[in-house]
Amino acid sequence: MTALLTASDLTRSFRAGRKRMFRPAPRFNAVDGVDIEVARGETLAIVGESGCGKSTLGTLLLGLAEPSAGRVLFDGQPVRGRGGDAWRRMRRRIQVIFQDTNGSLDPRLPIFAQVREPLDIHRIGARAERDARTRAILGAVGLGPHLWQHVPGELSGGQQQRVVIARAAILEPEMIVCDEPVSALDVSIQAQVLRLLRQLQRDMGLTMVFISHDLAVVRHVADRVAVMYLGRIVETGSAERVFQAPQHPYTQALLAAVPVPDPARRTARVLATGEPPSPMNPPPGCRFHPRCPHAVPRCRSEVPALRPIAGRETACHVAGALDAEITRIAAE
Amino acid sequence: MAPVLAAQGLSVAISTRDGRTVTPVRNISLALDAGETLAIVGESGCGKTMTCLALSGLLPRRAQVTATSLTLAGEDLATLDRRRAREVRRQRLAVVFQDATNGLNPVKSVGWQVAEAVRLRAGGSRAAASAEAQRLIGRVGLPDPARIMRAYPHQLSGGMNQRAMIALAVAGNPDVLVADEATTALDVTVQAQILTLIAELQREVGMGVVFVTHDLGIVAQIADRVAVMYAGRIVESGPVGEIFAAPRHPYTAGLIASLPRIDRRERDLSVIEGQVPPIDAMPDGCAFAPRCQRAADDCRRTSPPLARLGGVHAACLHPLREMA
Amino acid sequence: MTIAAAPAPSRPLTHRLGLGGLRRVPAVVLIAFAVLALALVVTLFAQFMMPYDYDAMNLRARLTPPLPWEGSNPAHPLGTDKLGRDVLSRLLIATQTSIALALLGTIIGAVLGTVLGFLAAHFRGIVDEVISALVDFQAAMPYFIIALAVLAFMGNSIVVFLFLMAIYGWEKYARITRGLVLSAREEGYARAQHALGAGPLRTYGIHILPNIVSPLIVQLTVNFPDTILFETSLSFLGLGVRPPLTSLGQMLGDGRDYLVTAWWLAVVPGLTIFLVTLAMSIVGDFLRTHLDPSLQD
Amino acid sequence: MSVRFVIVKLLRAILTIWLVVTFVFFVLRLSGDPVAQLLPDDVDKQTVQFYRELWGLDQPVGVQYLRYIEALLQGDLGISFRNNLDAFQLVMERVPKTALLGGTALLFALGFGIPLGIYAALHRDTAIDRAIMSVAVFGFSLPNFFLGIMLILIFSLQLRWLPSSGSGTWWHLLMPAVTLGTGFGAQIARYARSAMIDVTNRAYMRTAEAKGAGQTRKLYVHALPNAAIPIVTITGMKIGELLGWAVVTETVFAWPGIGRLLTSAVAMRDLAVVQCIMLILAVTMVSANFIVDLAYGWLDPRVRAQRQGER
Repeated sequence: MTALLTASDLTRSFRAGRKRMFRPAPRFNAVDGVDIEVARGETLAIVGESGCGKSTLGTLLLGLAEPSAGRVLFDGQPVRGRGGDAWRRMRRRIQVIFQDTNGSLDPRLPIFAQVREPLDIHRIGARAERDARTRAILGAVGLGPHLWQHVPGELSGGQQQRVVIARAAILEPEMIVCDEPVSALDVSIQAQVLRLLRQLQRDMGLTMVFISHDLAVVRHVADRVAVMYLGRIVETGSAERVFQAPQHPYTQALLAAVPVPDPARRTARVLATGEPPSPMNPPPGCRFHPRCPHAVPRCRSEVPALRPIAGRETACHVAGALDAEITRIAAE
Repeated sequence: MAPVLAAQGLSVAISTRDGRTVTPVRNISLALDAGETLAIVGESGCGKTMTCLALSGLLPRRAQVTATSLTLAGEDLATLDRRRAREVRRQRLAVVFQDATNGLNPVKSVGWQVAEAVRLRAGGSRAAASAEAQRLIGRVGLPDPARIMRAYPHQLSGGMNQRAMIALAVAGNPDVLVADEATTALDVTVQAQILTLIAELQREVGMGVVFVTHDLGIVAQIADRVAVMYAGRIVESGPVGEIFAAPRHPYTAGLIASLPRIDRRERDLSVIEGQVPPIDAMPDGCAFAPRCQRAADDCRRTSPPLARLGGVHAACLHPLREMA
Repeated sequence: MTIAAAPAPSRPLTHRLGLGGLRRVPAVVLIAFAVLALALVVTLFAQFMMPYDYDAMNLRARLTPPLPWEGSNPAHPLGTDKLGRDVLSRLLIATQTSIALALLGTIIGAVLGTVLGFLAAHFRGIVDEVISALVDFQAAMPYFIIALAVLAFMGNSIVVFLFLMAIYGWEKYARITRGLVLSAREEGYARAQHALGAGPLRTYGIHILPNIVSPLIVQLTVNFPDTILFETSLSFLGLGVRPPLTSLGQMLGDGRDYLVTAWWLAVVPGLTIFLVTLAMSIVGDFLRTHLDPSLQD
Repeated sequence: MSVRFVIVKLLRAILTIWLVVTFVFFVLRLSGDPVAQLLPDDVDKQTVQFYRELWGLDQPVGVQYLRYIEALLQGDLGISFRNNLDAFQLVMERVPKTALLGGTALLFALGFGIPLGIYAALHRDTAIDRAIMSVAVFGFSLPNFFLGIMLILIFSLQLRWLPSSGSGTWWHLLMPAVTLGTGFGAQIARYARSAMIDVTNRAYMRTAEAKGAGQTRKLYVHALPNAAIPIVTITGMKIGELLGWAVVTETVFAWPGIGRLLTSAVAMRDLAVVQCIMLILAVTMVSANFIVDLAYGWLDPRVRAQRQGER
């Protein structure tokens, strides 16, 4: 399996607070030294709570923002192509579905024109052909002709999300980055949209990066997951392994906290105390240590690197030992 | 034992600015025992928030609330005048909303706001209220209560503000706590902490909790009984175990089946097609009929009443059979 | 509180253009529109409407009162002034001057402000800092009084006057444009356009500009009465429009000296100014609630 | 409040004042020779030259500017060309009159505007709300020179109740203050109404209701402290406008304040007096803004925290 998208040592820093006289403004890393590979045709999910940097990572992978350090290669080429032409070519290959559907659509333009617009921008085909392709994709996402001349404000949230999906898919990109594509939707509508995304992926052979805070949705869609905490990846591996037996204490806390829709299994537990600290002022060492039930002195000073444990990579000083401990106890 | 909060035939009608009237809640009945947790679950626009505001007496005046009876701690609010009803609610019922950071007054300190709640519900001197407020702030798990007392909402995180809101709500030991999407805006690890906190306080104080949410996972984890709402009506209600194990209403069943699950991976979710009809264009008959695969002609004519079916109540002419 | 946000039913085209509910326009607003239409007609065609040359003197018919009053003359329905000039003719020309000046000033100011707002939002950095500082400065100084001093010393120049009127109020457009463009860029459809590969010209021209037009038009209607008052006040003080030209403020300032003997010389132009600004305010309020509910004060 | 905040504010204030003063200085110098304006047409060249040298107008503009700033820093604001009196003293004699007029008008505007606006907001969409707001639209569309003239026509010339011009008694103050305050009060009423409506729609008002707070408590303890913030802002922003209208009002009623002085001084090209008035006005506006800033910190803990350097 070859990687379609490779990101290495990706960092993006922002100014924290206001500039002071004679002093540079303090900075913090919203994304801090992240390595990621996405293989052709797979779905990689990036999960984490608010402020973990997952959306910032998304814009870096898309090439919509310049990383402060590190680089992103798409099919061997820099994702932020030099010059307008290279940039535009790259836009045809990577597309995005943003979190705020309503905001990412022009409130004034009928949806038909908005879905056709990418073809206009990239000057693909003649007018008639563009219209034909637009009709086809609108049909494929389940928006009937009676809606085509409506403006976004007249559609429901689910319908707006379909418009955004159609607009991203019409260029037939190789990869789509979805940033919280269903988090604003009701359960029944969410299921419809998830099904649509899955269909598109199958039909078009899409590679997907799926950014979400909803672990149940991620479990449903992802082949692989990367769990982020305060700008860093703390655990990454196949979805099956990570969800079955999480190794990092944060992943464990996260999974344990998700309420399971089954009254026979009241398992929701609190494994992490407190709340995530501000990303502007992260704790030293392992960033999770103040909330971690397994923290040892070493966690306070030494940043753990990702290392292979139990068939996935985990950035934790104690994870392997815990695992070994459990294995030892189980063996006895 | 008489329920601590019970509503019979509760409806809410709102006249819109252009002179029409919409009814976001239509003829629903609920009962909550002391110490019990009742979850009202449904998608946006189903009327669950309206129900919660109607129970709490917080709807604006242009909304008309009607009910055959609405009893809170033994008093029928439907027969009392507005002032007296507010008095009873103030003593007996507390509310927690979704957005705690905006729900707290930005120009007053957290301690002042909790103390105000103590004084309004339980009376007493300023000093006593302040001391009680500090105790409550400590009780809901906020670190360094003396400092939090002086802090303003913008200085605290969303989770901390939600804790402060809970402190404010449980001041004076109310009989009923109404929580409207109280954890929706929070991260999942913080949500788990808040849910645990509410359960603890519920045990300590012995209050009944009405938990309004769209999240079936939370319902399964905390509720004793469930009421599922669709398009302003309760379509199914009953003990949580039976509802999840053997839903009788096709909507409930569809909702549960369309939920991605954390505990197992499903290749494909089953999907309820279509969307909720707009509130000013409700179809005749069963509101779910246009989306329902079991719908027959009679569903489009008559609106099914809530009827007893085994352990649960369901409003459906063609309910699902008991599953094994 | 959320009053069930049902999906909007499909609406006719007028609604989509933001002109929803135009059929239910209140009578007051209709009257206000009529007043403005009349003012516009006067502005365009005053020369053809006036019964006399506005400067023609008739010393034998000085200070004739307007029609219903005793001693009036039907040939001069609004009376005559101290030099026997026809007040109606003067009023028409004065209205033309005042409205044309205010319109020109408002439009120049709006264009200037909008362009600067766009520049600030597009380039950010030092351009933004400078333009924002100018906006703050403009808002922090007593502009009317400075304009007064400049006019007094620069003398009787209609160009200087127009320039001062254009500068008056530009910062409001700049502030609005900058804010709207920034929000569209940061989290809105402009970001989506960028991701699709669209260039900035396309994004601004096709998407952002049409979307900020209606708040700008609302601001225009809110600003226009202010600009009229700016012009008339300065002319009233004898500093804006000066003879032989005339404007409503100048007429009123002249008439003030004859309050005891010829009240109509002040009341007629004063009432006209009042009617125009009132009509514009009413129309502005109406447009604000119907074109752009998000733009509340 | 941190020292840093005060220093930044002070620097910005000085910058604004300096910009106004400089701008005015150059505009005045670039617009012709004031000496020719002041002296009779038939004076000989030597007299003209004498006065030019006396007032330093023979120097290049740059030198004049430096001298002006130097004198300014020493507190010397120059001599009136017209009557050789100290410009600063001349202006300061008039300041109390204008302050009296402006202050009364401001009190009048706030005293009517805020309660009416709040009352309208609390009775939103009722007949009383529409009535108050209609009056407000009339109020701020009414040019105040026209209002002033109408008042004079009615109360001085027809009814002969009030004096039409001058100052001295409270009766003299009445019409000018009403004239100056009406438009401002109408605007304040509108802002107060929208501020109050905004606040009543906030979630924390529902929390107060859920606590069981009564109407009075909700209004005075919860709503007003929040609504006060935008009302104070707008009042501060509009002070400059009020000063502008004061000039017009003083002219209408022949009120002997700095507005009247300004109009006569510009007519006579009395440079020193005009510059001095501009300086005083700029200082007034900057001080008004500073007071608003202070009020902010007092009203809004979010601003207070920001100033103390918290995040």
